[in-house]
Amino acid sequence: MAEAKTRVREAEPAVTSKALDGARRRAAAAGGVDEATQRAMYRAMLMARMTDERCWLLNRGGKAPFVISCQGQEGAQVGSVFALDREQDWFVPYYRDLAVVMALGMTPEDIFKSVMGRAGEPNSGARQMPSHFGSRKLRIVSQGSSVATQCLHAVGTALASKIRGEKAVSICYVGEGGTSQGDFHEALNFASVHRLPVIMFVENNQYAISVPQDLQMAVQDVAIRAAGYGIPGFVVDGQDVFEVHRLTSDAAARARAGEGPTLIEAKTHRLTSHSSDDDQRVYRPAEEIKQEASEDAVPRFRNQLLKAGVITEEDDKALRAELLAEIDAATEAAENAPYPAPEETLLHVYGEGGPEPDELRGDPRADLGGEA
Amino acid sequence: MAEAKTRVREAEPAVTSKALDGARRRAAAAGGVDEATQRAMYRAMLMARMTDERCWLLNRGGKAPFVISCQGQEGAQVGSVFALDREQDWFVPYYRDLAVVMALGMTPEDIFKSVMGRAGEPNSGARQMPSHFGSRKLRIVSQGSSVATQCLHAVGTALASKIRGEKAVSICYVGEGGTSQGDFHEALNFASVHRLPVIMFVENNQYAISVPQDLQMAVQDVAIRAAGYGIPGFVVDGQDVFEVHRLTSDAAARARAGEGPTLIEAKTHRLTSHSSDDDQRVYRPAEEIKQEASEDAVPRFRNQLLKAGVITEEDDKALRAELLAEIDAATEAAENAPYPAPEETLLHVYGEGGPEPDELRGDPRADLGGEA
Amino acid sequence: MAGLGTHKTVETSAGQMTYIQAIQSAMRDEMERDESVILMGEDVGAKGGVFKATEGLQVLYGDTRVIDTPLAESAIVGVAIGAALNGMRPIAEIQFADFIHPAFNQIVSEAAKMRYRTNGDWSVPMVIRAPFGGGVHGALYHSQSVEAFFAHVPGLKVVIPSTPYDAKGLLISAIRDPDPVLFFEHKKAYRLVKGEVPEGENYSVPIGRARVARQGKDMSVFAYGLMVHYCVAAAEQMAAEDGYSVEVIDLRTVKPLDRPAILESARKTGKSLVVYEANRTLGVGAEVAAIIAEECFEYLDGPVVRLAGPDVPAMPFSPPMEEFFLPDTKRILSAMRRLAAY
Amino acid sequence: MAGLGTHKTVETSAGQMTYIQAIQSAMRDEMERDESVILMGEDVGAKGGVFKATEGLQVLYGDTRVIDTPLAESAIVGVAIGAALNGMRPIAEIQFADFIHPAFNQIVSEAAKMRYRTNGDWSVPMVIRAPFGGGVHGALYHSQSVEAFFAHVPGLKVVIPSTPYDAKGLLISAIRDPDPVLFFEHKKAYRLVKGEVPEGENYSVPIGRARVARQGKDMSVFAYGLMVHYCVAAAEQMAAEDGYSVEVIDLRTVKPLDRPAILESARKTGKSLVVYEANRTLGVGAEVAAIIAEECFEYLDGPVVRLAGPDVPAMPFSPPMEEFFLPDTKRILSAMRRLAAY
Ligand SMILES: Cc1ncc(C[n+]2csc(CCOP(=O)(O)OP(=O)(O)O)c2C)c(N)n1
Ligand SMILES: Cc1ncc(C[n+]2csc(CCOP(=O)(O)OP(=O)(O)O)c2C)c(N)n1
Ligand SMILES: [Mg+2]
Ligand SMILES: [Mg+2]
Repeated sequence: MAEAKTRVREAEPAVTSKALDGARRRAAAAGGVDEATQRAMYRAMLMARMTDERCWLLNRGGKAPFVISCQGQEGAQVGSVFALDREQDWFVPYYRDLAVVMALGMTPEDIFKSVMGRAGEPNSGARQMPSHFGSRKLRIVSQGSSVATQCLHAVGTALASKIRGEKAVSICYVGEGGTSQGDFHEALNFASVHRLPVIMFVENNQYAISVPQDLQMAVQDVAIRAAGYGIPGFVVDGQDVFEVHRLTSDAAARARAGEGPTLIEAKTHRLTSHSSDDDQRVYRPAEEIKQEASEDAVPRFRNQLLKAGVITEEDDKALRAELLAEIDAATEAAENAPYPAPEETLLHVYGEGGPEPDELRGDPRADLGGEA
Repeated sequence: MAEAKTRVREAEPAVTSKALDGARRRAAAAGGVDEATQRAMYRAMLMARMTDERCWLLNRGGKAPFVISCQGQEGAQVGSVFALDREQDWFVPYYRDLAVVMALGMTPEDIFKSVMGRAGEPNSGARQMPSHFGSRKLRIVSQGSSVATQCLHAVGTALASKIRGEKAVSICYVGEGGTSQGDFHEALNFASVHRLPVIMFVENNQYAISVPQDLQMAVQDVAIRAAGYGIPGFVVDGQDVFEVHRLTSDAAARARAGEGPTLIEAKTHRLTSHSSDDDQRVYRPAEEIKQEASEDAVPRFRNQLLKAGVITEEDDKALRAELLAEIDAATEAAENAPYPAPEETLLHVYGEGGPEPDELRGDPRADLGGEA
Repeated sequence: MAGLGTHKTVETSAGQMTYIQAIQSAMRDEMERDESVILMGEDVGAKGGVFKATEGLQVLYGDTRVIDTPLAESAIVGVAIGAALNGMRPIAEIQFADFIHPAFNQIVSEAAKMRYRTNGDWSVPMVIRAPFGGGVHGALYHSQSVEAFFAHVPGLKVVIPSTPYDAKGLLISAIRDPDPVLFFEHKKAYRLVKGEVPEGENYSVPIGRARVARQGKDMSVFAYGLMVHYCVAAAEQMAAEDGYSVEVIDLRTVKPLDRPAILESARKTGKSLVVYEANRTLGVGAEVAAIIAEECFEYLDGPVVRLAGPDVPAMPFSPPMEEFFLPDTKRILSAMRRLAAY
Repeated sequence: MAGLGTHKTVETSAGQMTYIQAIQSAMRDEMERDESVILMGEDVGAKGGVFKATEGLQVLYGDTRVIDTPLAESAIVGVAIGAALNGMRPIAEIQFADFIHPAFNQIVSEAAKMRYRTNGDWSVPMVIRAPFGGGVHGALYHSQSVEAFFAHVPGLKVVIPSTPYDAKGLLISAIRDPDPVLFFEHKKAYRLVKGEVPEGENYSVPIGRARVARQGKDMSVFAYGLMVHYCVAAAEQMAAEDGYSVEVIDLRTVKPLDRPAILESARKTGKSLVVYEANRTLGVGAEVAAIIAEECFEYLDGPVVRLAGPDVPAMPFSPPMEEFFLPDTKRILSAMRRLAAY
């Protein structure tokens, strides 16, 4: 009775985008990304990269206790954001997604205030660690630190959109380490049962802090799991901005057409240590680190645009100078910004109708006389 | 660049075993199940069924507040247990698995004591609801009520076996509803990364209480998820005892050979309401209920053995009489068994070195004078 | 769990409802009033919930607003959080409070902290309903009282009504609240407890306010959920047999506690007993006792006494052990008498 | 989180260890002694843990006994439970206590209840280690104190050492304990706190016993973890400047609490202050205060006072807010003085 059951086999090993550089300009054109948008994408990538680099300087200078980086993943981040509609879509990034939030409108000053814990930092009022993004205005759903919880929030935002008959799409970003969490599975399952307009975008940089992919999962491509939910899954070279853009656009179109979720896995590189508290040389081969640095998406995209004539060397130089000036000014503004007042600690625990801030103090309440 | 990425597609829709009754005897023979074992399997199925039926009588008679049933799933349960080695393997059943635990040695008296909350009940000392099985002696890992937690325990037992270089296999049973829990995903992922000797055996009866499969998952076969973990997955007709046996034997052989986990999905029927607290007529079409009853694994297996000459009508009658006598005697013994003493409530919270039972009381501790 | 799932319709006189009818009525009223209210959980649709609390709602509001979810509590809560962020007011049903633990991270790390971690930019208006408590042969995993875990968590509100009137009024407030509210319903009260509920009238009961369930002057007893009824019964007996006047405070909200009400009663009577069926150690009663010990010292005429469930994992199945676990009127009365005699 | 991850080796004099060295030393000794001891968690292998607590252990004992797990806390605990059922003694590391919540169900529903629900047939000898506490710019999710959740759960033990000596001795006891033990390590103490640890000597410190960290007679202060050091410092200052004698009790185990030790000290001094950095409401200090209120009434010369973290979700990142949250020597001293003057 061998014919009486089906062995579910691993799908073909996924092939990542490989150097077809000559074709890429055409693909871009086919993707319908106009030149102005291409320049905007490059600007966003570069701004994120330069802002990120400044954060490390601040860290080394003792001004920022903690930095976690987007470096190496800007291509995947910007390629996907630009495929979506910032007027109506929902963005659910994780800590790695500096280029996502900057593409959506976060500024260097916002970021520097955040790494230095200054008042006016838009994500959390300087309560969260840096890179825990969130902004209602920018349609960025707030993240805590607990890995992969956001997958369910993204699905929930999509459920609400669907209930109200809106055309909005929700995109959720998560690392490949995050896919091991139960919430990742529960999110894909819920979304697929209800055919919700959500894109699960995995940034697979092959490491979760020090844990390499082969200790994280027994498959080459996490995108293969899409089949287990009856949804389409794709693997894409995360350094290939236009290909990421095209796949994300397609996924968004399907979602808006009521065809449900898509799982996209972008193969990316983590060019820095996990964070400023980590030293990846302890657990990664030097050769691999070097190799990945040579495939950096930012210069690659730059060269692509140069080759295609979308920008010139002068444009690039001018852009860098402009960004540097902005970053310098932002650094200074952030350094001069005050800290929040200590008593702000007691605010925003509850909304209206909740206890008064003063009732939340941890101090003795007994009427002891004397000074508190 | 369409060729540059792979769309991970749903595997072929899984084909369940279909009526190839003529071939079945040969398959049985091929599976190498000898006649004595076939009779033992039938006995276990019938004992579970008759014991289960008695539990419902006790429930209707007001003697058992809660019953949850194996009826309809005995074939899958017994077929799988007999493929394993009860001297060394690890069994991690859930509440539906009366036939699993009876095949392993639980007796009708054990079960009746359990449904009536009597002392000496082996699973929990009458602390748990009925059907929350567990017995160190029988190598049955204890279950609580929280659905799917056991998946991780099964993986843990397999990890320990592997660390010590033992050849034991762990089998975990879970309903298709349970596969929606994060723990199911985390268990398969952990087991596959470490190639652990574990069989995940899903009893898909198409309902989780009232929730039908299409609101539980967007795929036809949960076994398709195996591919997402790089492990083999199979769908089998749960009414086909020998086919279940064969697939489970193969999975166990792979596990013992160091080839890691297998996911088996047995399509089964839930012939009763979810439990004695449920009425499935509220949410299931009458036609479906009737249809499934007509495919009941117990008479089907009986007929199969009759046809093959493994048992005769007289054997069957004698077996039923014998079991009925045992069940009657067990019912009486259980009804006459005492309840545990109230103060036993305080025992077995901690092992050696923990607080004394008396320290765990909820009563006032102030020295108030007077009688407590 | 005799009668946990298959229930007859309960007869009530005009203006009267059972506790569970009050809960269902609150949900219906709010779903009728506000389209953004949705309901999600296991078996809440066609089956109407394992206790029938949501019976009929899917017929009224469709399966886009009354959603049978997959069997995954973290998803139920996590998806509800996302929906709340996007304008909905979800009611997430957890089938039994005992099964809220898989969602613990979503509740504690996410829902509770969302407003705070965004400096007020985002908020999560949602209700998590779950039946809790024992006395129905539900054994270890269908009897638990889990409120203390959540009462420790800033950002959450935890409501536990004891009467149909409060059940409806508080659930309405919970649904309209701007923050996540855990709403625990005592499953033994569902059909046991009946009471007046104004019909057709739109009323609500404020979260965070205790209620004097019985006025008294010689001793204060603090309780919530089913225990309130046992405490009132014991207090009546004390009054009748001992001529001793016990005040029973129904806390109603255990997070945030109604500190002024606790202080007022404890100071007035000078003797305090706290009764709860959760595990004694670090149950909500520990906080009540600690508040009294810290803020009523000069008024106390005796120790602050607790009567609670024992520190064993949960209520066993076998009737003698279940009874041993659960505080009842007799044991409450005995504790009252001993404290009175102090 | 300056210095959370990349640390220099700390210089200690002979016989001295840092708190984290003591923890590492306990694991090494026990893994050496007992083959069934295994270690599992995120980044515990090649990286040696984000704090370096497990540094070198994978080199010594191989990757079958020191396992880098997938990023899934429920799996870490659930698999460890299964391994414990099958004869191992797993040490499961949760990278930060803040991330223990995804494993809440496995800890509370499974590990804690296994012995009880099987009438003693099965048991789960395992340790769950996790760094907790604030003061390192870890912000909302790398600073939490989560012990109260688990101290409410029968079947669990919860240990929180404050000194290197106790850290080693208690961790050894935890690994040998027949029941699940949560072992919380104060992350600010890791390199800040140094002390004598007998070298090469096999010793252990019993679980469930408090320690008199400083003898005194006029007031009792109860604390655990880093707060013990602040309390002792404040007590020294009280002695020096006010001539007032404060006893500091290091609880060491918060579940089960050492009730006799608490009662003895509280009765002796008549004045009790409980200090903890967790959220005030229903923190472990609530139970300590409730015990004293119930069982020491006749000995009390003043209210039982608590000084704790505020009831806000967690410690913010920005330095002024982090400071505002965390009790320190100055605020402890002020509370002591006010209670002394009462
Ligand atoms: C629930 C939880 N567990 C552990 C951590 C600690 N932690 C922070 S980031 C990280 C690795 C994440 O890896 P991945 O998801 O691959 O994202 P990447 O950092 O590589 O982009 C870990 C373990 C956490 N933040 N949350
Ligand atoms: C975590 C958890 N959530 C909810 C429940 C309530 N419950 C008990 S059985 C069940 C359905 C299980 O369905 P399935 O896994 O398909 O097993 P079946 O009963 O169909 O064999 C539910 C929802 C539970 N026991 N545990
Ligand atoms: Mg990664
Ligand atoms: Mg099922």
